[in-house]
Amino acid sequence: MDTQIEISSEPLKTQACIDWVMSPQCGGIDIFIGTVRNATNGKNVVKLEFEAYEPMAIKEMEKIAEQAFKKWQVQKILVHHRTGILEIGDIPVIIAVASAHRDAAFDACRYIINTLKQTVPIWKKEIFEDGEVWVAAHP
Amino acid sequence: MDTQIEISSEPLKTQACIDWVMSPQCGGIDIFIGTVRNATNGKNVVKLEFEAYEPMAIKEMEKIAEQAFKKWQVQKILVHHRTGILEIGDIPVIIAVASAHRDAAFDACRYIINTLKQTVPIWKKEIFEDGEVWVAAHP
Amino acid sequence: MQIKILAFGIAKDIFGSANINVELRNNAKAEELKDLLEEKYPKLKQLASYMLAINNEYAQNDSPISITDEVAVIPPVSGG
Amino acid sequence: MQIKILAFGIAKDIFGSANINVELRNNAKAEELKDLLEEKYPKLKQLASYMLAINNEYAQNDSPISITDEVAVIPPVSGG
Repeated sequence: MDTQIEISSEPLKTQACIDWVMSPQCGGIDIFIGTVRNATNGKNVVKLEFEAYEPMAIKEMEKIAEQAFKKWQVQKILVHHRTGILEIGDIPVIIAVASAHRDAAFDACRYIINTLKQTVPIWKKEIFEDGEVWVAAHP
Repeated sequence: MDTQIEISSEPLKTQACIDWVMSPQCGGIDIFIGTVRNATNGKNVVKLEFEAYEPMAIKEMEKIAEQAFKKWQVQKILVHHRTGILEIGDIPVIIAVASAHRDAAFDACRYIINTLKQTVPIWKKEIFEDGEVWVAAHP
Repeated sequence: MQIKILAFGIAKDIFGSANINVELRNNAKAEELKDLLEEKYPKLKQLASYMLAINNEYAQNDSPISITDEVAVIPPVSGG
Repeated sequence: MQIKILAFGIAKDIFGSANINVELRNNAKAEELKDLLEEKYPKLKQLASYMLAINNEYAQNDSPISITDEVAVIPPVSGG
């Protein structure tokens, strides 16, 4: 199980993530890159703020990677998440999965981002011109 | 429909592909990167050679992108395929799809690589220490 | 026993602080802490949901809390 | 009419060249060209499958071929 899991307030480095995940045993890499959109539900977003409960978030991300290794024949998993203030176009999350055959990489990558959004203690605040809101906090 | 479709004998540039596909309207990017594995069916691969019927290959890739735009709410599609001699770890193909919501990007990216492998006139020759073979040519 | 509770996201706004101290009986269960917090901070009940974490693991209602535990309030997550 | 046929992948190896010329009756259909090629190059019949392309589009058996068309033999593809 070869994983690289990080939370950082520095800009995420796409190329370095891809370089880490590539290996001569792997024929396919699937990468998900989240980016900050300029709008949500038709409302203009000025910026986002991400806050993490870091030690627990790392632990939960490790659990997700472990589950993915059990479910699929994948060789390398990278999860990088950013914290702090992000502008439009910035990258809050990069997930990269390498496997010998591409189906496993696609399935695992999608599983990891879906599960991360459900279980990992990280919170996103959307900042609009006229206010701000913690996403998903209220029904 | 915003597409960038290229066939080239030069090394593919991952970061440039990602930069092209990113946009402020998009919240998710899915990227598939094919890489040359060191083995196939347990046999050591020394290198690969890719040959394309270029004008038809471009046309078929454009058709696949059009189908993806019809099937899913995606905003940008990039398909780059390399030709010529590739060494272990080199990248024969990059597919990148950007969309407002990630499910569409995942679905479209996977559809594009699966369909490309079925319909686009590009051929791969595996070169072993003791011979070579055009992949999939014989039953 | 006095327990320090970490707060994140909207819970931090509700508490007005990144952490608060609460007085809890020895070996109390997570559920008792939730009741106590909701009484003191009724806005917690307006959240879509929230969990407690004990030592970086999601807690069940009957998870016991001891004085050395790191306890946190986890409002609905929204990472990625 | 004389038609130039482009060949790729293993078809190039079978023909021993990246293109060959064949003599075909005017307005022949793709199927006739396939029969003719298979007679001249029996190894084509050992392929998992193969298609003809006319002007960069996959041809059907009844697609007509005219002298100005670009015709190619497309063995099983294996890109990606």
